[in-house]
Amino acid sequence: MYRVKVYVTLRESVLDPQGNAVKNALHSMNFNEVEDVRIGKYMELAIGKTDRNVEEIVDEMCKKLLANPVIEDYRYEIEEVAVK
Amino acid sequence: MYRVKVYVTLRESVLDPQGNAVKNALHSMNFNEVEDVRIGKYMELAIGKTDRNVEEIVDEMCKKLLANPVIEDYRYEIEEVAVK
Amino acid sequence: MSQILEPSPEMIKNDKIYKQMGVSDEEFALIEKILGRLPNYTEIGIFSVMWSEHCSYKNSKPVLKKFPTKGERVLQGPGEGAGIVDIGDNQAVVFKIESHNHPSAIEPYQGAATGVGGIIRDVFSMGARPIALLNSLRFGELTSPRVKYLFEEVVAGIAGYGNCIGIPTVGGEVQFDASYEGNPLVNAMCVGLINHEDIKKGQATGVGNTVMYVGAKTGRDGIHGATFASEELSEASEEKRPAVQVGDPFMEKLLLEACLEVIKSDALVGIQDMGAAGLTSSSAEMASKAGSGIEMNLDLVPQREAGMTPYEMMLSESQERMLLVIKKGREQEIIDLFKKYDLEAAPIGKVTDDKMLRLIHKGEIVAEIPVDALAEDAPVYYKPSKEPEYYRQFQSMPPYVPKVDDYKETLLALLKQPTIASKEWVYDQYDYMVRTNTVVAPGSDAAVLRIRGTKKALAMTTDCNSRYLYLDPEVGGKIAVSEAARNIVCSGAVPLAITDCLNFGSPEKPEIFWQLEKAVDGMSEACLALNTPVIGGNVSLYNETNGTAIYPTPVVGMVGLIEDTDHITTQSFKEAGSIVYLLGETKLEFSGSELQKMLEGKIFGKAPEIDLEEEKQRLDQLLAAIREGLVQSAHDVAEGGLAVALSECLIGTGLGAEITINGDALAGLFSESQSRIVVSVKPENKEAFEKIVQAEAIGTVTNSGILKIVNGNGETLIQASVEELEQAWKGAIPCLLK
Amino acid sequence: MKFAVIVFPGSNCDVDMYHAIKDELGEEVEYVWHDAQDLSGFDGILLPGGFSYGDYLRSGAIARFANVMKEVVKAADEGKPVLGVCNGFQILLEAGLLPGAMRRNEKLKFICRPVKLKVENNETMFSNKYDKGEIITIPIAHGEGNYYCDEKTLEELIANKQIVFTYQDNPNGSLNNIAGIVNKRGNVLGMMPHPERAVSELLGNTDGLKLFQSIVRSWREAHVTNS
Ligand SMILES: Nc1ncnc2c1ncn2[C@@H]1O[C@H](COP(=O)(O)OP(=O)(O)O)[C@@H](O)[C@H]1O
Ligand SMILES: [Mg+2]
Repeated sequence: MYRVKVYVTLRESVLDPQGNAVKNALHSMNFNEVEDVRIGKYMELAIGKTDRNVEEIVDEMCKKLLANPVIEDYRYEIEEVAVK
Repeated sequence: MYRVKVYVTLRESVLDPQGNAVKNALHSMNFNEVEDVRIGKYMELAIGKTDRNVEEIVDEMCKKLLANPVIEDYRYEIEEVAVK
Repeated sequence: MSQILEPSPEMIKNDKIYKQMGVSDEEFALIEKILGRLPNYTEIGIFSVMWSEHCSYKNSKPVLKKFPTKGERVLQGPGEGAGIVDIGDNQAVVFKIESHNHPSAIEPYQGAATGVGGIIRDVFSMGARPIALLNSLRFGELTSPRVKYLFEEVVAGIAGYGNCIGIPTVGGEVQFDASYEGNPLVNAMCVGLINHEDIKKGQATGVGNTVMYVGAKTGRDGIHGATFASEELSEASEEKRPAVQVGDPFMEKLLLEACLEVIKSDALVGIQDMGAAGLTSSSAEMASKAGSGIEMNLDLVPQREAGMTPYEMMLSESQERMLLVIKKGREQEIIDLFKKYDLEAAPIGKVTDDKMLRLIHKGEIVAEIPVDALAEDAPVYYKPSKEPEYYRQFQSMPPYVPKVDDYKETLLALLKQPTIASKEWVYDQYDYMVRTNTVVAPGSDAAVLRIRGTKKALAMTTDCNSRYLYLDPEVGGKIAVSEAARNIVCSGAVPLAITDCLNFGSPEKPEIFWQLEKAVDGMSEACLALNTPVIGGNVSLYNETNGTAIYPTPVVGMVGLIEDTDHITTQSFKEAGSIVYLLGETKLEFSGSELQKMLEGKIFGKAPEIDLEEEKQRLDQLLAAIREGLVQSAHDVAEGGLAVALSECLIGTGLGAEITINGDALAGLFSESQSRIVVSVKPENKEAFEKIVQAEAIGTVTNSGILKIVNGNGETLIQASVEELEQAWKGAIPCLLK
Repeated sequence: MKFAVIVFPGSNCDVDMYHAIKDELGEEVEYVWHDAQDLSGFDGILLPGGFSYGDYLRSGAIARFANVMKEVVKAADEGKPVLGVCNGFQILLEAGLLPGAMRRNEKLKFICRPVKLKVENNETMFSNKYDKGEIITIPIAHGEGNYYCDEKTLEELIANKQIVFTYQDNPNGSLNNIAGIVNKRGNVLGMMPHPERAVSELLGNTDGLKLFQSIVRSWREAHVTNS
């Protein structure tokens, strides 16, 4: 069993309206020290036993579905865990 | 300057329609080894110089705005970085 | 694992654990008597939700009995998922309103979203295609960050669910008042369309038939949501947070389409949605209504989480689930049908003849309760009622006369009051056009949807001015129904029936119970006078924060029928030269008005009068004139009085108007006297119109883009460009939210 | 001319599209389920609006993998007109049939209202009944219609006249006010505004009808020349 964490973030060149809105909201709540906010996705996947190379699988899933390369970057961490 | 990473995830027993839909989609794409998907938010904040305790600030921001404790859990990592 | 932690029957009794579930000592004794033994944890849980106000209406039942519920067009009155009214040609309209106040106070986005999801299920579980959504919202003053947050999130939640599932949200109302500060109201209404032969009921008939579960899997969410909804909000509510569920509109869209397909199958015997108290209420009610029993094997219930106990499964309020009764032997075709929509249909039990709800888990009977004890025979309380002191004081007050120096400034200030101001900020977020039937979009008196393939259309609205109800619940109740009817008729429709959502404080307080009784009296009288029976509704009590109740708020949802789309009428003036008429008499009535609240910061005195016979007569006249094609526009005079109504008739038209007010200027401009309507008529139709409708010509529509109001001596009272009126009116809410 | 309206789980403007074609345009039309294997019998493909697969993850991201999409790609390759409206546009972007991507609306709110569009290019098979520069009113209803592409792509879009409709008052933050674009070949149009909601007198707007009439006209012309 593998536990996989996938991080999908907007590319730097792409404006992040949600991050901006959160930043403004934080300012209006007097968290003025906040200089920048970027919002992305965080996914946790549980992957069962497989013959294939896990890293390849995860990379393929990211490329095909989990991230949109036009505007997003992704990275992931894979951890093997013992099945209970 | 601090770089803060915030992870917001749905609480364990809360339904995750997004995660479900993505899991089903991955299955139909023949990634059958995927057993579970949970989708949360990943935020990167840049926090400038401050007199206050950074950890306290971040925790307060999470509680008040970034996460909704009714249905979400959060955790964060704070890293101090040298200002360029 | 959590099973081990469940208290034993003795512990439940001795430690009075039932009390935490909202069951009283007397009720517990009654349960012991009904069962002839002590209830176990699952059973007491089942009783607690079924005997909560939310499910049993134990405090409100005696009051609800007063509503007139019969009418020649009524095909289904209260008691089923939603009421049904005949609209001819073998078609019928199905509608119902429901509250989701408490969840929305805790988690506004999901609370509001699942409120919408729930009411949609009520309608399609009758076999109807949902065609429109409406809502009625109440918040505190738009000044505190908390209220702004609630308002923004509730609207986003309603939009999120309705837009995704693809049912247009076409109307509603929003009122802001301090009494809702800690306890916002979120009422959602759904309207559906059905052919007579497709009407389905939630009944478990036919011994041996199969009980099937369809839709989302059961999780631990929302456990004790129903009892939660029947309690007052307090600091401790925060602790109950997991009682809020997350909605999945996509799942519901699939469920909706699948269920509408399944109702065409003769294998289907009964269908009901799992709303509050999920599996418990749907099974017990379906059996009780049919005079049968139900046995379910909980191991077969599709579960989202591992290790769920019978207690958890029975009390879960996971959304997007339905319970079906299917003819024995026909299960596979139903399973296949749902599979087409990627949905799971699971046989989980059968209909029995012993009138018991019997639950089996891991080979053991874990609950066995007479279904009637849970449904029909739940306890009913006759609460003491007492006229409140404040009411006596208000009744003895002399008429309130506001002090106004500058009429124009007053009008502009009124247009900026959030309760009056444009709600565009709200309905811009709703897809009100999807399915392309919306003829009159949000922004006029009532929304109008055509019925494809016919000349007919339906008008719909939600209304309730709770300020009048606070001053005088009986009169206010009459006004709420009448205002709804006025909005419906102004759109060119004949009012058919109403659904209502009674939002009140705690019925334990005699003064609150009095408000409830009186309001229902007033509403009932109006329903009789206006020929709009009550075909269903919902009760939400305990709307209090720290001991203070909201204003009594019995929201009225009304639907009307337009025989010919040519009769559809909107509130906007249409062309220069038209004659402007005012229907109805203006009196010096300012108590409970927007102006009183604006100037005094509170309301007091006697509610405006209403004469139901006069109302009925006026609406009949107007409708007759509309059907003759004599009316270009019609708009009821509501909050803010005539000056505000005229502004609303003009905004967005590019036109202007010259109006003369004879008599008292202050009353003429801002009084909130009831049963009044502004109408515009082409000059060539003057005589024909006046023959049918009793009305006073008060001016003409012009090209000037200016609203000019003068008194009988020709002295100018107000002269304002429609542009500045529009700016005040449209800008107010976005500005407050900044 | 025979149209297919593709229905994904969660599509909800399929009915609107269907009736626009059938009742107002007067052409043949059929619903086609998302797992269909063959679109060869259709002359035009319509991807309606809605929330396919709940629009979870990203709008259009999951629908792109539906079986029928292979056939949509094939139809596009064959030069048949393919129109994606709102969610349909998002799917076309995710599927790579059109360049760019959608972000959430700048103000982060869903917006439903009629907006004014300018016809930038009236020489496409979707816009030939409009005048160049014509201002039309078409409703929008979306939460993620904030069009984005990189600079190079934008230059290409401009150079190839692929921008067909722009917003007069940009409601959502879209790059260069882009409301609708075609592919290079000109037979795949994606647009956020809903022309199928603007085809009926009773509902107060018929500005969208010419878009569908344009498709029919081009098809007829091609058909006559070919045969
Ligand atoms: N919450 C809401 N959702 C949708 N439409 C709304 C909402 N609130 C107000 N509206 C629309 O704004 C218009 C004016 O509302 P309101 O002032 O309550 O009208 P009235 O007094 O005639 O009932 C109506 O068309 C109404 O449907
Ligand atoms: Mg009105």
